[in-house]
Amino acid sequence: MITASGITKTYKQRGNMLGARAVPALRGVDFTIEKGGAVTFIGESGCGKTTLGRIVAGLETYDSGDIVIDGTPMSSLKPRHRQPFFRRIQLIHQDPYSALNPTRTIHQTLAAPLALRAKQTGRGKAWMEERARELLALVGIDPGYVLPRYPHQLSGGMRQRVVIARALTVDPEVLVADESVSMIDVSLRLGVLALLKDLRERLDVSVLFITHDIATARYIGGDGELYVIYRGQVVESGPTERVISGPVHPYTQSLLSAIPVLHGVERPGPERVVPTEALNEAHSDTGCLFARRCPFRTDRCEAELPALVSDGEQAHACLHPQRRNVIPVEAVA
Amino acid sequence: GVGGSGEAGVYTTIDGAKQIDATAPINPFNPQGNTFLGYDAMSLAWPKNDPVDPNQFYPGIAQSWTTTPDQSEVVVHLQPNAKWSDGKPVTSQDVKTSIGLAYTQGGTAYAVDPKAAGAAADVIVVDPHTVKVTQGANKSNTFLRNVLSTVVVPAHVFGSLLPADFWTQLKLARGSGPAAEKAKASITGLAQKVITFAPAKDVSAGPFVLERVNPGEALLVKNKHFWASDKIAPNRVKVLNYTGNQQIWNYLIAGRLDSAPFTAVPSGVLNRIRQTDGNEVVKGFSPVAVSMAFNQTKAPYDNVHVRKALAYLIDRSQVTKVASPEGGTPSQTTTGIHAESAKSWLGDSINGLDQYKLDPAKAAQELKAAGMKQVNGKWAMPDGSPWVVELHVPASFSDWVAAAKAITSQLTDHGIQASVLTSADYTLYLDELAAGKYDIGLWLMALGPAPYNIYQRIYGSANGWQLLAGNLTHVPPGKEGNWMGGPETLDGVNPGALTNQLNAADPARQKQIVGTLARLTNQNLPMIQLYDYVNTQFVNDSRFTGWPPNDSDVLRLPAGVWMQLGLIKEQGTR
Amino acid sequence: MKTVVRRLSGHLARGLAMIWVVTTLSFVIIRNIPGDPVRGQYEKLIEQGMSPDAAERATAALYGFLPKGSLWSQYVDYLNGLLHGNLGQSLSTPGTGVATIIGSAAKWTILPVLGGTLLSFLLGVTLGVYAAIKRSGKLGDALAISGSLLHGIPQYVIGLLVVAVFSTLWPILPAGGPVDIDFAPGFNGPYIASLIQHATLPVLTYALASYGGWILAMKSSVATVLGDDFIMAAELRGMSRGILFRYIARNAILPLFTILALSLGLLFGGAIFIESIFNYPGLGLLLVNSIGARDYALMGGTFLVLTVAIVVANIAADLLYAVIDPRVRKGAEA
Amino acid sequence: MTRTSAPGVRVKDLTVVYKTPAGELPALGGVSLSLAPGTITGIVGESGSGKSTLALSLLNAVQPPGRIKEGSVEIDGLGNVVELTGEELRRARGRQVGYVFQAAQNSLNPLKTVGKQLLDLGRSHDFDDLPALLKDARALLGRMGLDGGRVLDSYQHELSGGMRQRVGIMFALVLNAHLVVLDEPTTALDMITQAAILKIVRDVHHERGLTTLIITHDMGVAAEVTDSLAVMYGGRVVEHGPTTEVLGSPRHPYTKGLIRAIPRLSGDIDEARALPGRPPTLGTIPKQGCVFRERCPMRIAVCDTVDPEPVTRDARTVACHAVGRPATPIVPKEYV
Amino acid sequence: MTVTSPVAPAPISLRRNFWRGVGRVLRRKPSRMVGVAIVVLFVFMGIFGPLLYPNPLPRDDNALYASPSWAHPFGTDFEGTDVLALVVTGTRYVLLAGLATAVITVALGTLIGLLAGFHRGRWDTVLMRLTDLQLTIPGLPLLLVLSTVWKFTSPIEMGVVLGLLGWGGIARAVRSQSLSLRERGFIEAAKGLGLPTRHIVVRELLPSMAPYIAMNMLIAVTGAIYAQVGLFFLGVLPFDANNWGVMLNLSVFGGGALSSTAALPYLLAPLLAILLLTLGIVLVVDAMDEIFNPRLREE
Ligand SMILES: Nc1ncnc2c1ncn2[C@@H]1O[C@H](COP(=O)(O)OP(=O)(O)OP(=O)(O)O)[C@@H](O)[C@H]1O
Ligand SMILES: Nc1ncnc2c1ncn2[C@@H]1O[C@H](COP(=O)(O)OP(=O)(O)OP(=O)(O)O)[C@@H](O)[C@H]1O
Ligand SMILES: [Mg+2]
Ligand SMILES: [Mg+2]
Repeated sequence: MITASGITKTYKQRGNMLGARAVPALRGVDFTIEKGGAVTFIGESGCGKTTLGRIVAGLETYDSGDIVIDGTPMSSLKPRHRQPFFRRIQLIHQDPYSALNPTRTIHQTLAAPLALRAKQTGRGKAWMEERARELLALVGIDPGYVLPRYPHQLSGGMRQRVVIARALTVDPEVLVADESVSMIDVSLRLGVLALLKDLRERLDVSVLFITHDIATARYIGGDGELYVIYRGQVVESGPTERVISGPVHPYTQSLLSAIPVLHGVERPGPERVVPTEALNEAHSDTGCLFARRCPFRTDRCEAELPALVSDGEQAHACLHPQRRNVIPVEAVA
Repeated sequence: GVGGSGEAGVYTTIDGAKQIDATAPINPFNPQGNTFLGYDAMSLAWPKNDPVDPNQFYPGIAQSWTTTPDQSEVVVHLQPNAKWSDGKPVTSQDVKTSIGLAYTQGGTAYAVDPKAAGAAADVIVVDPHTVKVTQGANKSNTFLRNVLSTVVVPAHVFGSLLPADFWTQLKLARGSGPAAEKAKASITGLAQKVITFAPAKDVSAGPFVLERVNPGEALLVKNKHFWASDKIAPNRVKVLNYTGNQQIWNYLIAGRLDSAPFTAVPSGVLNRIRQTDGNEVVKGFSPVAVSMAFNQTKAPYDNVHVRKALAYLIDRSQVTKVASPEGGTPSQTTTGIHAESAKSWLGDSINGLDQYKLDPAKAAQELKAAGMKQVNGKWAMPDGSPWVVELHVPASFSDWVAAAKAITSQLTDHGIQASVLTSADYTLYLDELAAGKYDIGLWLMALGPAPYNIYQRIYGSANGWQLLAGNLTHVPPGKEGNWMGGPETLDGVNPGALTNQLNAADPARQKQIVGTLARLTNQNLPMIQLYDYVNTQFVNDSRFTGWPPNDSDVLRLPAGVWMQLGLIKEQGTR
Repeated sequence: MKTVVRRLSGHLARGLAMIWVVTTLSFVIIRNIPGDPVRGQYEKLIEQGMSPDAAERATAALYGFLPKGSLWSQYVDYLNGLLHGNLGQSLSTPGTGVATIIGSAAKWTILPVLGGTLLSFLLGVTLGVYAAIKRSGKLGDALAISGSLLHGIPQYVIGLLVVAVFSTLWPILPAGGPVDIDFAPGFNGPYIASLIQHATLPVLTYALASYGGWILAMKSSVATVLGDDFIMAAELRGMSRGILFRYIARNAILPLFTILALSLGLLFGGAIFIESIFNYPGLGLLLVNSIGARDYALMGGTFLVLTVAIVVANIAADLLYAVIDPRVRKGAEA
Repeated sequence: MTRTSAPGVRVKDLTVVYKTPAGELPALGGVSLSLAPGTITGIVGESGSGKSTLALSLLNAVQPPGRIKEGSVEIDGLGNVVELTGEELRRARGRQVGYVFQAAQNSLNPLKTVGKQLLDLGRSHDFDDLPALLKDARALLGRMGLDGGRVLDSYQHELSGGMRQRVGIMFALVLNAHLVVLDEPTTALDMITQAAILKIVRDVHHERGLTTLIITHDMGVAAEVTDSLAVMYGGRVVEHGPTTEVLGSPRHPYTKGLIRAIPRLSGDIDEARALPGRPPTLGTIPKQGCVFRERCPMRIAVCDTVDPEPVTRDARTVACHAVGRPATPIVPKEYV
Repeated sequence: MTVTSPVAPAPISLRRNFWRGVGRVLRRKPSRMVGVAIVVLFVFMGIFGPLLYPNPLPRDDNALYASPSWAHPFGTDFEGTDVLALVVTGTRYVLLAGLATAVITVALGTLIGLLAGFHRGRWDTVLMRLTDLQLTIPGLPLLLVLSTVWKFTSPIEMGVVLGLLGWGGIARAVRSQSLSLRERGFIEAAKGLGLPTRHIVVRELLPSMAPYIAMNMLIAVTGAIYAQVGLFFLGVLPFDANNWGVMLNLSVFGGGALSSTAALPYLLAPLLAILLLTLGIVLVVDAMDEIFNPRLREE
């Protein structure tokens, strides 16, 4: 079980002698993933989703807050002792094209972490080879075909499966999937999503899912938690289905309203919310972060930073919370 | 003619002694100074470079001179009509000032130390056109030569460099005690001021006066105040920069040069130069030879048999052919003297010396005598360790490099491993040579015509003999620049002492000493004389005529002196 | 403008530090070169026929020009001098300041280096565009290969060939010296004509030696720009050929300006070969001569100037970039 | 020559080939498609299915190593674009056909302000009244919710992704083109911006009376804005018809599979099914027979040898042997 | 889907594929084959050249600076030695020094660039300042100064010094490459999997930079050859009769090759050797990118 509390991260953009520009990417994020559970983060581009994923996977440092992995707070360990903990959390990159080394065959790519694993557990080469095949079979590709090939010889879907297989070599407990299907051909996307879903069930790994696309979030983590993140802050969270069908925060509502409608199959939600202007990093940091774009803002919103309040299941950070029905509904044929 | 400068009355030549640096001062005391001897810089007289008698001169600022037989007194009579280019007459005062300036630079005749050989005792202005210089107690037969080679500068330009009490200071300095030391210091302290002095413009007593200097070229125009300006054919002289032989070759091929100083030329290039309209080659005596000098502190070169063996193995004519086919003649044998002078100094006795003709059998004998061994057809050291003859040369002297390569090839043919090692530049070469780092190095010798100069090269400071305040001492090998490391006596004779006597000896005694030294050198081979230089010069008939003939004694003098002597005439029709 | 000033100040500080380190390094190396300048001068006089003791005395005065004191105190003196803009006194031309000598030599390096580089830049850039646009054609291929080949050939090889052709085989141009002495220096026709005449071959050599590099750089730069989406977009908007060409050329040439500035800086140090071959009295030849004469101050000074040239070129390159590229110029101000 | 009404477009048997080391391979294999005047047509298809190639063909702008091998593209008022060359072709671009580039994010010259590029465009098309052009551009940008004056004074890097995309649309429309082609106009944008851009596309389309072709791989985007929808696969248009009908009752097995593979926000999540196999690339498109047969659940014997002809029925075109026929499907291998 | 069959011998077939791929890449353009042929020729001369001629090389006292003939295609030198023989036997030194330089330049440049790019932070700052310094030092002038101190007796020594003066450019480029590569997913993934840094650098980073490094290596070889030949030409390096630069020097300054035609073949032979070698390397460099990129290689 992994708990993150109060994670903040500010990037210092390289400046010159007279100082650097600070970009707050995360402003205190808390969440918990249970074993076998699913947590989804959605938000606009630049909201800090990737940053969060990388922090959780131990690939990025954070400024304050703490991550507790199986009861061990990472802040209590020296950085080099954290690695074994973070290894249990594997990141699946968004881009399967860059996530595999183009100069190495799939066999080589899988062999390296397996060799490490074999060394740690005192197993031999035969085990490694067998395990590679086993894992590839597990993610649904033909090992005989894939192993001797280079990444460029594989389709996007296959590549993403290889990436997942590689993550599985170290028997992770959590997979962090950052936009893991956005670069894959439409017809293959669902296959990979189904695989992740399947792995959750079969291997009992938890999935931290990061996406733009709420529908895929629902597909994988329909039974999990959904966090809506805006400019580094969680503005709404709760059980996925519940947030989708009853969003309270205007930002969540905007996100859901923006989902294209499959005319002919669906019709638009009745209460669509459209932000008054585009996202602008330079917007003021005082008051509600969404205030400038919020169609429902009041003067209070510009002055007061709303805290995340929970009704036990669903939490939101809005001064004027109101449930709205925004998602498209099935058209009656 | 292709590329000839063509302009009437312009004489183009090259100063082979230095690079022309536009930023340097117009000052003959500056090593890089922009004055040109024979053109705008004048000495009292011009040495004829006679192979035996160094005391023959052509007149310069001095119209004539007299000297006592022991050279204790030299009286110089200046050209009565000599004028500076600004119209002021050249007077004895100018000569005296020039001598005073020479003292600050430490000239041989003008050494502050009265005990130094051939130092002047007094400078007396007899009348505006007569100066008398007397020699001190430690007499040398070089005195006349040194006095007459004084470069005369205008007192009204350079005079201010000497403090008013200069001559009293000089007197003081020649005494002893703390006052003398102080005075000495104040005189030598003037050296830098004199060297760095930069007159605004040239004031010349010569046939030309400097008009301007560009980077790499200097232009001189005729000095209408020159006493014999009617004899001077060219209106202007262009002195081109000298940065390398190759540059002179190109100028010559282009027919640009009216005369060029001594230049080493490969045969192919010589043929090209000859094809250019008007180009002629003039050859004369050049009192310089090349040798390979041994460091006798290093085994096996401490053994005379080894040195002799090498001499028997080197085919000097082949070496000369490879290295300097046009600018050198193979040395007849090693005497220390250039072949031309040797004729006069040694006469037929040279034939009695060992000629070191190519003789592998004799060489093998000598090597055996030295205890060297032959291992697998290769000569090795007596203890059987390998022997590699390492010949050092400065990389920038391509004829030396070629000579060294030819020698190593020959040695290799005879079973002696040999290689050529080069130093990046001449300065480094000299430094390392003097530090005793080389076994064998190529070395200039026979630097005549004065017999003392010739043998001082071999039995002088490089070989341990040092002359300090008139006293000759010998320092052990490896110390204070004694890199040759030869023994202090050869066959019971101290060659350094003998050499030193040459300066004071009369001609008959000189001949005797030279004979002895030549024999000692021939027998002991502190170096192997390889080839004697030939002064190969070039002239061009298209614009001027009247060139000195082959073997003329003026060939070693700058063309400006030829003009002063009235040799050079303008070509009648172009 | 503010950005430029801000960048400049940072660069200056770093540049000065670099210069100091290189100066120190070169000081240490130069003072440890074996070889005695006075002995060199002595031997030169001997060869000219001066008698040994006369030569010895004549050179004795030169000892006064050698730097004195421990290496450390010499170093302190040297730095102190530098801070006061004093590069010291030359030993081979005693009495002349190093700054004067370097100043007069620098003129002769700047002229052909600048001329040659700009010429080759213009030529290379023009042909590079052509090579990139016609990259599948025969001529484009030929241009590219000739570019790589010329780029690969060392300067001195080109210099030697140029001399062989234009002043040996077909002697139409002078191959030595910077100017004829016949003409009084100044802004007069004949002098300038002579100047140009003498500079032609060195300039040609610089141009030939660097032209290949420009072709290649421009070709690959154009190829990159051609692959940029905005070119295709402009084409699909029906932009006229002229404008399209300008879009390509201007964007492609931008990164080359940086290289241009940098290579100018480096060329000063690389002038040695060409100046030796053409006997051109610039910084390269000066350095060679000062090494030969073991003129410590002159060596150090020349080295310093060459280093400064590189540092300045680096700064110039960066500022140039900041001035012409709006992404840098405006981006940093926002 | 400038039209003031929406043109129709008829693409016939268009074959475009790319030269590869393996020879010339067809990226479009005889595509026929017509765009009714005044409609928004969407083309959806996976990566490599030939969408961009088709879009570029409308301007006869297929880039080497590609070339249009055969077929024609008739545009009302322009004639057969495939036969246009040189100046004629250049003038048609921009003036009559506006193109919003696939990567409109980077479709501006980074060294020039938007305004200067606009002036370049005006000069290229011999506009005499440049101030009027600027005014039009400002108005268009204003219509899209931007401060026109400021945008014209900006460099590309000073604009956000959404703003750049709007500028791209402005460039496509400012010369008064009535046929507009948008290649993946929202791919790199986030959802909220995407929704805004799509709304603009739709609104401007209606206001200016355009014929619009919008290319996307996102079924949702197409569904949101288009009137009619063409589905491409392996260089063929496999299905074409009114959007609501194609989505509501897809006929081609590929279209069906695609729609079923989209997870929904409402309803039973487990209804979504992945499509087995993988889309072909240029090198793996079958030389003969149906390009989709390897992945097709309705594959029949004839699929292996005969490329199905598009058949049009009730305004819907489908290219499938199995549609409307009883079939004995061959079960495809799972994956690979 | 059970898998029981033993694993295919993947690595072996891979290696074979690599060479087959290289062959394919070379065959794609005839010019590349020419380049390879030239380079192979020079390598052959470098290895076997000295064995083809007697040692010492024969001289003909009667044929100094002989004109080209069948016996002496490029004439003879000042000593009557065949110029072609000098060029052939001199190849070894030139290539060795070039190779030594290239190895050091590339090794040092890559190492420093990798360290700086991979570790970032303080390491990066220090190493980059060092690199700046190296790039600020005027190289050729320094070499001139150094050559008075240093007797470059072996090609390796030559290579070491040239290498020490030339790694900066590569270091800077490798750094920026590794900075961009380390952002790539596969490096992050390797880190996340806990693979050791050595593995990441050697197995993941380096191969991706291989074409780049190989190209730089070849370019460094040519650069080093020019630099050393140039220094020999200036005459500041030790003498060696069959060194190309010494040949240039002696032909120009000793033989007057630029002033008359007699020594011209002596000048042209080493010049042609340099040109030919350059051509060969240029043509081979053209193929590097495709050789190391599996995608381009296999196509
Ligand atoms: N290495 C970095 N240096 C500086 N700023 C960064 C860095 N990485 C991210 N940022 C900034 O941090 C913020 C959050 O970035 P992040 O990549 O986490 O967003 P995201 O939600 O993943 O966006 P997207 O949906 O586009 O992937 C952004 O404003 C981004 O510009
Ligand atoms: N320059 C080219 N050289 C070779 N093949 C090309 C080239 N451009 C495109 N192709 C091939 O043509 C086919 C169609 O490409 P096209 O760009 O039209 O596809 P697309 O549907 O637009 O894909 P995407 O969604 O990735 O933009 C693809 O298989 C592609 O590989
Ligand atoms: Mg992200
Ligand atoms: Mg596309």
